[in-house]
Order: sequence, then structure tokens, then C-alpha cells
Amino acid sequence: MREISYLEAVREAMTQEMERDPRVFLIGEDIGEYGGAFQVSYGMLEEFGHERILDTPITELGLTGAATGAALIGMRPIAEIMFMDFTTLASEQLVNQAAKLRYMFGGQSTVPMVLRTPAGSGTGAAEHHSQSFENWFVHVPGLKVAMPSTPYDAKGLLISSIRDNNPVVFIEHKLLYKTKGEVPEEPYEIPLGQADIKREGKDLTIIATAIMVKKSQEAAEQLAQEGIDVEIVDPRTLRPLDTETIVNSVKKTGKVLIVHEAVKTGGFGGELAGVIAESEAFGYLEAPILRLAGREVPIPYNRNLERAAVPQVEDIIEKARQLATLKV
Amino acid sequence: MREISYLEAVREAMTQEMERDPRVFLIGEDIGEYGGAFQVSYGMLEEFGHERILDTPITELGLTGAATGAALIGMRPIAEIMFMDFTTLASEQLVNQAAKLRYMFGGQSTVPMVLRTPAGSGTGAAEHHSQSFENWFVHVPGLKVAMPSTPYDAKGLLISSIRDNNPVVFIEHKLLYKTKGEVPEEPYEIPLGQADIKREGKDLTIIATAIMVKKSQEAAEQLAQEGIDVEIVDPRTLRPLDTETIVNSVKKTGKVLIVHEAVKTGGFGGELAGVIAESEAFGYLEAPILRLAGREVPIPYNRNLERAAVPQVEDIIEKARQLATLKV
Amino acid sequence: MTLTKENAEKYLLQMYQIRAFEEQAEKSYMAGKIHGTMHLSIGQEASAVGSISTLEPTDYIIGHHRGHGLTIAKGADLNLMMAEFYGKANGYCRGRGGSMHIADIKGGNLGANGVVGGGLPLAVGIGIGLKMEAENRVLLCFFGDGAASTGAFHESMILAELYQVPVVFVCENNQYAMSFASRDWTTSKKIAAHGEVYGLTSTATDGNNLIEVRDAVQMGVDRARGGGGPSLVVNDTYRWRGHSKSDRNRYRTNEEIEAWKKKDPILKFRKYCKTEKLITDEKAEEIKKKAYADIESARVFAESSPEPDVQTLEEGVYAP
Amino acid sequence: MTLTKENAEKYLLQMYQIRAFEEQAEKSYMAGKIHGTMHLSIGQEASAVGSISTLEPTDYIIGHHRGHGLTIAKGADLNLMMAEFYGKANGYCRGRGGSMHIADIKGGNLGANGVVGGGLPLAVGIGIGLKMEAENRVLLCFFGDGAASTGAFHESMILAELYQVPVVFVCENNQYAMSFASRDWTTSKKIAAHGEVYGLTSTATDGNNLIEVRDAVQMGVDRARGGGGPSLVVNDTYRWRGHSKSDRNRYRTNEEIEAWKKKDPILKFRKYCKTEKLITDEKAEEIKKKAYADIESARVFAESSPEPDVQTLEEGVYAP
Ligand SMILES: Cc1ncc(C[n+]2csc(CCOP(=O)(O)OP(=O)(O)O)c2C)c(N)n1
Ligand SMILES: Cc1ncc(C[n+]2csc(CCOP(=O)(O)OP(=O)(O)O)c2C)c(N)n1
Ligand SMILES: [Mg+2]
Ligand SMILES: [Mg+2]
Repeated sequence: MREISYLEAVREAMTQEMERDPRVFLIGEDIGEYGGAFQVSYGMLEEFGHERILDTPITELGLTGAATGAALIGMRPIAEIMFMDFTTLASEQLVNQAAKLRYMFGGQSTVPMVLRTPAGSGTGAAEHHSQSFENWFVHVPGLKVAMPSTPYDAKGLLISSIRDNNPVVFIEHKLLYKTKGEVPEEPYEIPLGQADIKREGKDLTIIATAIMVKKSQEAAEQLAQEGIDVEIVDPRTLRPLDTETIVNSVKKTGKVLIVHEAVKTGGFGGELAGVIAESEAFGYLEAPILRLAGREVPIPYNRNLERAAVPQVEDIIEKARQLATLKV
Repeated sequence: MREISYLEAVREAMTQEMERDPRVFLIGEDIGEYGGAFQVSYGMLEEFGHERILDTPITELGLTGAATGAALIGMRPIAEIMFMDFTTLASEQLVNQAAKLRYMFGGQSTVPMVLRTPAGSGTGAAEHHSQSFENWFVHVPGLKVAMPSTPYDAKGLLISSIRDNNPVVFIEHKLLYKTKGEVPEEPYEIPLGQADIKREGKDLTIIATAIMVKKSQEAAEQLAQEGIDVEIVDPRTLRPLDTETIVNSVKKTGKVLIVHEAVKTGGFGGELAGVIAESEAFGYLEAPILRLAGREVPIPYNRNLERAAVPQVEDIIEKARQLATLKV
Repeated sequence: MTLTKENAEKYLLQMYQIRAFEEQAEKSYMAGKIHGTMHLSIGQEASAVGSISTLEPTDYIIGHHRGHGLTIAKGADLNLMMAEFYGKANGYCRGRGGSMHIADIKGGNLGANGVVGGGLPLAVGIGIGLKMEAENRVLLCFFGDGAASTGAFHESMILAELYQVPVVFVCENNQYAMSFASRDWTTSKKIAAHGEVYGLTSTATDGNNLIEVRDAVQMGVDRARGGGGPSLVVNDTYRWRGHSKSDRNRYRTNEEIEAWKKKDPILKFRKYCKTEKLITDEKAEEIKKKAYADIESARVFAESSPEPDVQTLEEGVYAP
Repeated sequence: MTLTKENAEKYLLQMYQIRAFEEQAEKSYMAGKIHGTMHLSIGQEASAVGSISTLEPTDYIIGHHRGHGLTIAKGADLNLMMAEFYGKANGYCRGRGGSMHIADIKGGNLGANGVVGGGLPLAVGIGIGLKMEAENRVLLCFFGDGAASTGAFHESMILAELYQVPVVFVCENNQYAMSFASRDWTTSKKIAAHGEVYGLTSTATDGNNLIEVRDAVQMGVDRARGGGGPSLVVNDTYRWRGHSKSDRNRYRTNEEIEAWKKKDPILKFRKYCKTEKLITDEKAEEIKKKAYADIESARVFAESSPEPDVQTLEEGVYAP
């Protein structure tokens, strides 16, 4: 099958949905001529024009609210926040408005919108351009949260997100933008709330998100040579969460390592640990539930410090090895 | 000893620290003549005047940034965000600036400030005035997060927070404001990062925060009559977390129920579950780690719905009973 | 624009309904029948009715926390509205929203908002949507003087002008944001001056004069409908009651309150209608009576309505 | 204010140091020695130097993402600055901040900021602190035209005026926020007009004319120091380079860039100094040479400096 990049997959999903549905439009900073800070919407202005590619000044709160308002009367906007760090400026409209309008109004309305934003470190952009806040939005009923790790998932999840009648926070990882993979040309949906087993294995389960899926896959190859057979579960959607797939995998392997890039404390790994520790998988656990996640620091600038601040393949290998030998 | 209310304890802490240290000042909406939406700073304008009680227009981002900036050059501001729901508007300055300035500048500066805000439901104020976002800020290195459950803790933790050289998010619970308890008149500190065992017990551990401590205490009385002896651990500070006290309690009882008001998914309970499940306490667990927390809804207006949206004494009793009988 | 007799009666009825609704709300609260807080707009009725009188039924409004008046002026069913205020299952929002979040989407009321300034960015997007659907509808977006100090206001004005949305922004300047006096930093004229710099045609009115309000908003509505983009109207008015139930009125004097009560928008309108021979005193009293009776039956309706079933708690968080 | 020969030479040196620093930065980046992005202010040197020339050493500045020029004008040690740009252990921020976050707290530079508009609310608070400490210090707060569209700008202007803080807000209007042209919605005059409505004395300058910039900012500084509160100066200027390394300059023409290059602030200042007989051509060339030599030794210093030890990663998150 044809291979395209993660970035192209995102762009293709948006383009195809805009061709299909005139209510879909883009709004964000520098998404027109500039093509977006990461060139995700490059070329779309030519096809869709200024009526449907709305370039904004620097107004994270305003543009997120504008997307929400348009959705409230039936449009299907896709807002882009240039870096996830700046969702801090947008969160009032996302959390208090988009997520709640339907419930607060007793179900009278829907808010079908997507807020796309790139997260993650690794580009040397330092403290204000490298954060991962997915668990903030997982914590908000009314929102859905998707976080693809491959081009295939990116396209299918984004199409589902655009077609979903609820606000979806769609988190892309900067370092995945250029990764390539097989992606069908025609539009397709991956249901929100369906995890994917990225690798089958029997010794231990790694639950990983976004770029940590890729790193875990690399780690797994090496661990396989050491005789450790890793199963990798990628939730793909963090809210709603496919608890079943996760629980089944842990029941099968009896051991689980959770890996994400966001800071460990207060992160999504805690939620996963909680879900597992309260589930029937608990009785199958042969070792403590381990978490490997971002260190307790803002992301620093220096390349080596930056690298040390988030899990790397070698860290995953080491932790998995440790887990493989652990016993209750 | 003298009994005062939680609200008075907060006010006394601020007053005593302002008397002691001229660098301490208050900034927030309607904190002057109005006395604050909950009357926490009532009367302080008379004592300290407009130079140190800065009433602001509605500018959550601006006033939080103003507190941060003042702290950056050596003042010790206490900012009030009228409802925790509106920290969504302030989080850029809190998370990207206050929390990071020190690290980002390589340790050149300090940001000694407190951001006080009331969280929680139960006042019939509905979706936009009832939320609990503590885990958002627990997720941010550079911040500390305190969440007192009694007047005694409120005063001691607030004094420590004001004297701390780092930004502290100080979360008060609206329904606790009128609760009373013994509080020494002189200033005292409760170290940030020190949990408190609110009740000793041997059958199971309840880890609860803020108003859930009080509800858990009520539940424990009743459970005691049924022969279930509950230990209640109140972390008091969520970041830094007193892992040791928690782990020791779980090792002792072998069973743990986590109770908080914030929405369950993505909440601090996950973090606690994660901490326990990865610790040496794991091997002592005789049952799954249970979490009881806010339901997956925005807080609704109607009194009964509102009540049903967060854990009540009877829910805690039921869950604890269930846990007491559970076996791996 | 000249005022027909029919319209004059309608406006007077609506203003009285607002007043009666809020007086009832206050009573119900005092009687312990209501859990929570509320924000009364008594004294501001002309701003709500005058502004919304310019709309077609298919047009939209979006409101703010002090929104009872707006909701009534947009033609809400008083029973469903009172039921919502009481948190009942058959209220507009099934009891989930209450006073601060009443919406009537079918009726073109896109809802009140608990976040000051929260509706402003939404209004920009609604305006974008209205342009896209090209059915020539317009939106009135209401906000307070306090909201004018929020970052949301600034960003929304810039975006509204950039996209030339068919929106009239109506600032109900009741002189205070809670205890914060607008005189300290911004007057109606200043808010309008900001609007001008953003590029919006901006007018400050005597917000207690329904005719003046209506004329100013009508210009904005015509401009919006004609594709001329957004505008701003600032209605200078006053709330007679405290900010909410927690208010002790420490920040203002009784004299000030009394002085404003003398500028009662309802009496002002009655006087005008009498002079213009549109409504006699007898007719006005009749209208008033009807308004209070309407509210009384809404109260009865609300009080006899069922509580929501707690089993339904999780309904409506997500759309299918 | 008249310009002494000594100051003229100092300003020219600083402008050349800025230009040289950024040219070097670009070269180091191109050579793959730098990880990350950067924002160059080549073409805007007069705004930085002219503004900051008005300060006493004990005064403060707070900057923005395009902050190299500001840092140099505030008197940073070029070695420590270049080391920080290279992410080295002995850089100003121990390699943690990099290009976008250079601060020199002891030198009164309270830091660059990665969040557009992020420094504005901080400036209000610094101003509050300066009033409380009552040592008569003032702050210059720099931000771009793009930052003027943020809610942070609006809230900060309102608070600054309310508390009468000793701050001069300096908007470096380089005509674009990334690709967003300020001509579409706000010009320097419009930004200044906003300032006036907030109550700040506001001036728009030819930001490539150091003397004009200095005079305008000096008025603000004098006012602030004299207890007269905040003011706003908007320097009209242009960045010659792309926004950052991801920029492909699709949104502007080469003609426009070339036209602005003709208004080079350094050459403009040299011409002025020659006419005024302050600096001869020979002296100017000498100064230029020194500037480039300073930067060259900073480069050598930076490149031979040690990398931070990854064991120190967690140092400095919390203060003791
Ligand atoms: C963002 C935000 N901050 C604070 C509040 C608390 N609050 C509710 S209403 C209000 C005053 C609003 O003033 P204004 O906009 O003038 O409307 P008014 O109440 O005068 O009608 C405040 C501060 C809020 N609801 N939202
Ligand atoms: C809040 C926020 N939104 C978006 C960005 C991405 N960004 C970085 S610089 C920039 C343009 C800033 O324009 P301006 O303020 O005019 O400064 P200039 O870059 O022109 O010097 C943008 C959009 C950011 N850093 N912060
Ligand atoms: Mg008001
Ligand atoms: Mg610019």
C-alpha cells in the first residue's frame, strides 16, 4: 500500500472531510499561506480559500471559542492550537464551554468540533513549546481525546473525530510528523475508544501513547532478542478509553509497564494504573504496575537535557527488563 | 483550644503573614470592600489598605501574571481566583510562567507566590462554579499544590505556602469554609509534603482529600460500628506528595480506597493508585485498589443531581464495605 | 423607527414579565425553594427588551450570567424557564443548568453563561457560522461592563472585525462588575471608544430608554444583515439588586441606588407611551397585571413539576 | 535629548553587536551546531538599543521571544549569552533556556518569553513590586504587534493603568506576527490608539530611527520614574529574516523586504552621527569591527564551553 507521512495523513483527513462536508472548516494561527507552523495545512488555502481556512491573529482563547460557537450552530470546525503549551490560553473555552454546553443546556445542542494541537519535546524548542497536557483534557467529561501514533491511526482517528458530534482534542506528536506508514487513499474511520495492539507478546504488556509507541516497538525488538516477549497496547483514544483491551492484555501477560512522555506525576499513566489496579486484571498481576514517563522538570533547551527529560528506547528496555524479572 | 472556622483560619494566616512581612500582599477580584466572593478577606482592606489589598477587574490571566511578576522581583503575593473553574483562564501564567521561570532561567530567580482558589460543588452554582482541577496543577513541575481539609491544616499549610519560595496552588473547599476546629492563635507551619493520618485503623486505608476527609471520617464512624476499622490518610499536600505515609498505611492495612471529589477519570486518584501500585505496598495489597470520585459529568444545578455527581458519606460506606470483604 | 401600539404593548409586557420573574425568583430563593445563587437584572429591563425587539424570530442571541431578562425578551416559555430556575426535570435544561445557564436553542437563545466574557468568543464563531450558512441571520451578543475588561473581549472584537461577522455586541453597563465600579476605569463612552479602535461602529446609549436602545441596536442589526459586519452598543444602566445573593452592597451607597431607581426603565417607557398615546395608564396596569399573573402561573407550574431522576445524571454529556 | 559622542559610539557598538550576534546565530544554526529554533531581530536594532538606552543600570527590562537584541542592549555578557544560545552549562540559564528564554536577572533583564504576550501580565506585577519597593526603578516591557492581539495585552493595559505602575510598554511592531500581517487589522497608530483609550500616553515612532525611539521611550521612563504611571511606545520596524527557521516567507514579497532593508536602522544612525559629527566613517568601521570581533570571541567561548551534566537535570525546578 501507499506510504505517506503522519503529517500528510492528517492533512489528507482534513482535506477529504472538507471536500465531503461543506460545514467543515479550519481556524488557527498561520494555517493559510504559512501552512501552519509544522506545514500541516500547507496547500489547503489554495484548494479551499479564505472562507474555509481562517487565519487568525494570536488569539488562542478567541479562536477556540470561535470554533466552539460555530459548532454550536451546526458547523464542524477544526481549530489548530500551534503548540499544546498554548492550550493553557484556550482551556476556558475548551473546558468550560465546548465540553459543557451540551450537558448544561440539557442536551439541546451539540458541539461537533476538533481541536488539533501538536505536543511533545525533541525539537529543542524548550520550556514553552514542548509540553504534553493530554491528561488535563482526559479529566474533562464532555471532551474526547485522541492521540495517534502512526500515519494510519492519524488519518482514521481524525476522520472519526471530525465526524463525531462532540468536541475532540486531537493530539499530534511533533516528532511523528515525518514518520511514514501505509495509509489507504480513501477515507476511513477508526472508532474513538478502540485501542490497538501494536505488537503481540506474552511476557509483559507495555501500554504506550503517541511517540512512546514507536519507541516501545524499538525496545521490544531488542527485548525479543533477550527472550522477553512484549505486548504493546496503544490506547489511541484516551477518552473514552478501551479498558477491555487493556485489561485483557494485562490478564494475559500478568505484567504491565506504562510509558508516556508527559510528566509522570498527575499524568495519564496514573489513570491507566488506576484502571488496571481496580479491574479484574488486578488478580492476575505478577508484579507491581510500573510507570515510565516524563521527569519532574519543565522541558529544557539543551539537547542532552531535553533527551534525558523524557523516556528513551534504552530507558524502556531497562525498565521492561527490570519488570520481566520482578515477582510479587 | 480556641475554635475558629476554616474560612477564618485562612484569613488569619493571611493577616498574620501580612503583619509579619511587608512583601506579602493580596490581589484578586472583589477582595476589598466586598471581602471576596466567600468573604475570606473580609475586613482586611481596613487593616492593610489599597496598597496591599489589590482589587482587580475581571482579569484572571492578568492578575495571576501580576502576582507572578511581583514575585519574580521579590514580593510575596497571594492571588485569589474567585472560583477554581476560572483557573482555566489563568493557567498560562501559572503553568508556563510561575512554574517555569526559575528552571527556565537556570535557577537565577524565585517565584514565591500563592494562588488561592475555592474548588468543589455543593452550593448549587452549577457547571461553571463547581469544579476541582487539582490534578492539573499536580501535573506541573515547579508548582506545589496544597489542599487542606480542616481549619488547623488550612492555617498551617497557608502559612507554609506563603513562606515557601515557590508558587503554591492553595485549594480551598467551599463547603469547608464554615466548618470549625481548633486552631492555635499564633502562627505555625505545616510542612508542605507531610500527610496526616486523620484516623488510625487496621482494616483498610482511605486516602481522601479536602471535603472527602470529613465525609470519610463520618463514614468511618459508621463503619466502626459494623466492625470495619478504617485508617484515613489525608495527603494535605498533593505535590510534593508524602508517599511514605501512604505506602506505610497501605502496607499496614493491605487495602486501600481512594476518595476525591474531582472527576474520577484523569484525576489525582489515578496518581495515588499509580504510586501505590508501583511501590513496595503492592506486595501487601489484599484487594484491588478502589477509587471513588466524581462522576463523569459536569456538575449539574439541581440539588439532587449535584449531590449524586460527587461521593457522599453513604457511597464511601458502601465502597468501603465492599472493599472490606474483597479478596484477591 | 416608529413604534406601533402592538409593539409598545408587547415591550411593556415583556419588561413587566422580567421584573415579575425576578421578583418571584427572589421570593422563591428567600423562601428556601431554590438552591444556589442568581443574578437579577431588575432595573435593566429596557436594555434586554429594547435590544432584542430588533430581531426576527429566526435570529439568535447569546447571553450572560444575568440573563433572565434576555431570555424572556427572546420569547422563552415562562413555564419552562421558571421550571429550569427551580431545577426541575421539564425545565429548559432538564434542571442541569439553572438560573445561570438557561438556553432555548430552538427559540434562538444560545444560552446564558457562568463565565464572565465566556459568550464573547462563542459569538464570533456563531457569526462565522451564520456567514457560512448564508441565511442572513444575525446574532446579538450580550455582556457586562465587567466582561469588557477580560482578554476574551479584546480577542473577540479583533476576530469579529477581521471576519466581519453579523453580530451586534451589546454591553449592558450596569456600572459595576460585582463590587468593581466601572467608573474607576471604564465608562460606557470608554467601552465604545475601544470598539471604535477595533473598527466597530460603536454607540453608547441611555440604556434605561427602550427607544434609544432599540434604535441603536437596530442600526447594528441592519448593518450586520446587510453584510456590513459587527458593531457595538453600550447600554448605560443599573442593577437595583445586589450582584448576587452573597452581596452586601458595601461598595455603593443607598443614595446612588435610589437615584437610579428614579430612572426606572419601565416607568420611563410608560411615560413615553402615554405621551405618544400608545398605551393608557389603564392599559398599562392591565399589562402589568397580566405579566405578574403569567409569572404566578409559571411559579405554580415550576413548583408542581417533577425533580429530575438521579438515574439520568449521566445523560447528555455526550451526543450520539 | 542631546547625544554625547560616548553614547553615540556605545549605541552603534550595541547595534552592531546585535547584528553580528544574530548573523553568527544563523551561521551556527546552519552549521548544525544549534538544536532548536530561534527568532532573529536583524533590522530591528534601533528599537532595542534606542529604548533601553534610556534606562539606569538598576532598571529592568522584560522581553519576548525575539529577544537577543534586548539582551545585548541591556548589557549582557556576550560570552554567557552565546553560551546559552549554544545550550552550554555556563550559559545564563545553564543551557536550560536557550535562545527564547535568555535572562540576566542580576543585570536587570527579567527574561525572554516563549509565549506571545506572556511577559505583559508579568510586567504589571513587576511594576506593582517596583512601586512597593519604592526605589524609583522602572521597567521596560517589550512585546510584538502580534502580542497586541492577545487577551493578555488588554488585561495588562487595564491593570497597568489601574495601579499606575512605573512601566513603559514598548511594542516592536515589525509588521508581522509570523505570517499575519499587522496591516490587516492593526497598525502602529492603531495600537497606540488602543493605548490612549486605556489611558496610557501612547506614541508611535519610526522604530528604525534610534533617536526618535529614544526620545519617545525617555518620555515614558521619565513619567514612570516621576510617579506618572505607565505609557506605551510603538516602534514601527521590520524583521529582515524569516519569523523563525520554519519560515518560507510565502506571505511577503522580496520587494517589500528589499524596501525595508533600505531603511537599515544601523546605516540610518551612522548617517545621523556623521552629519552631527559624532562618529566618523573610520570610527564607525572600527566599532563595527570590534562588534564582530566580540561576537567571534563569544562564539569561541561558547563552543569551547562544557555541555550541562545530565545528572543536573532536576536542579533548579524548586527553590529551597
Ligand atoms: C471569568 C470570571 N471571573 C469571575 C467571575 C465571578 N463573577 C460573576 S459575575 C461577575 C461580575 C460581572 O460583571 P459584569 O460583566 O459587569 O456583569 P454584571 O454582573 O454587572 O451584570 C463576576 C466577577 C465569573 N463568573 N467569571
Ligand atoms: C500564545 C502564543 N501563540 C502562538 C505562538 C507562536 N508564535 C511565536 S512568535 C509568533 C508571532 C509573534 O508575533 P509578534 O508578537 O508580532 O512578534 P514577532 O515574532 O513579530 O517579533 C507566534 C504566533 C506563541 N509563541 N505563543
Ligand atoms: Mg456590570
Ligand atoms: Mg511582529
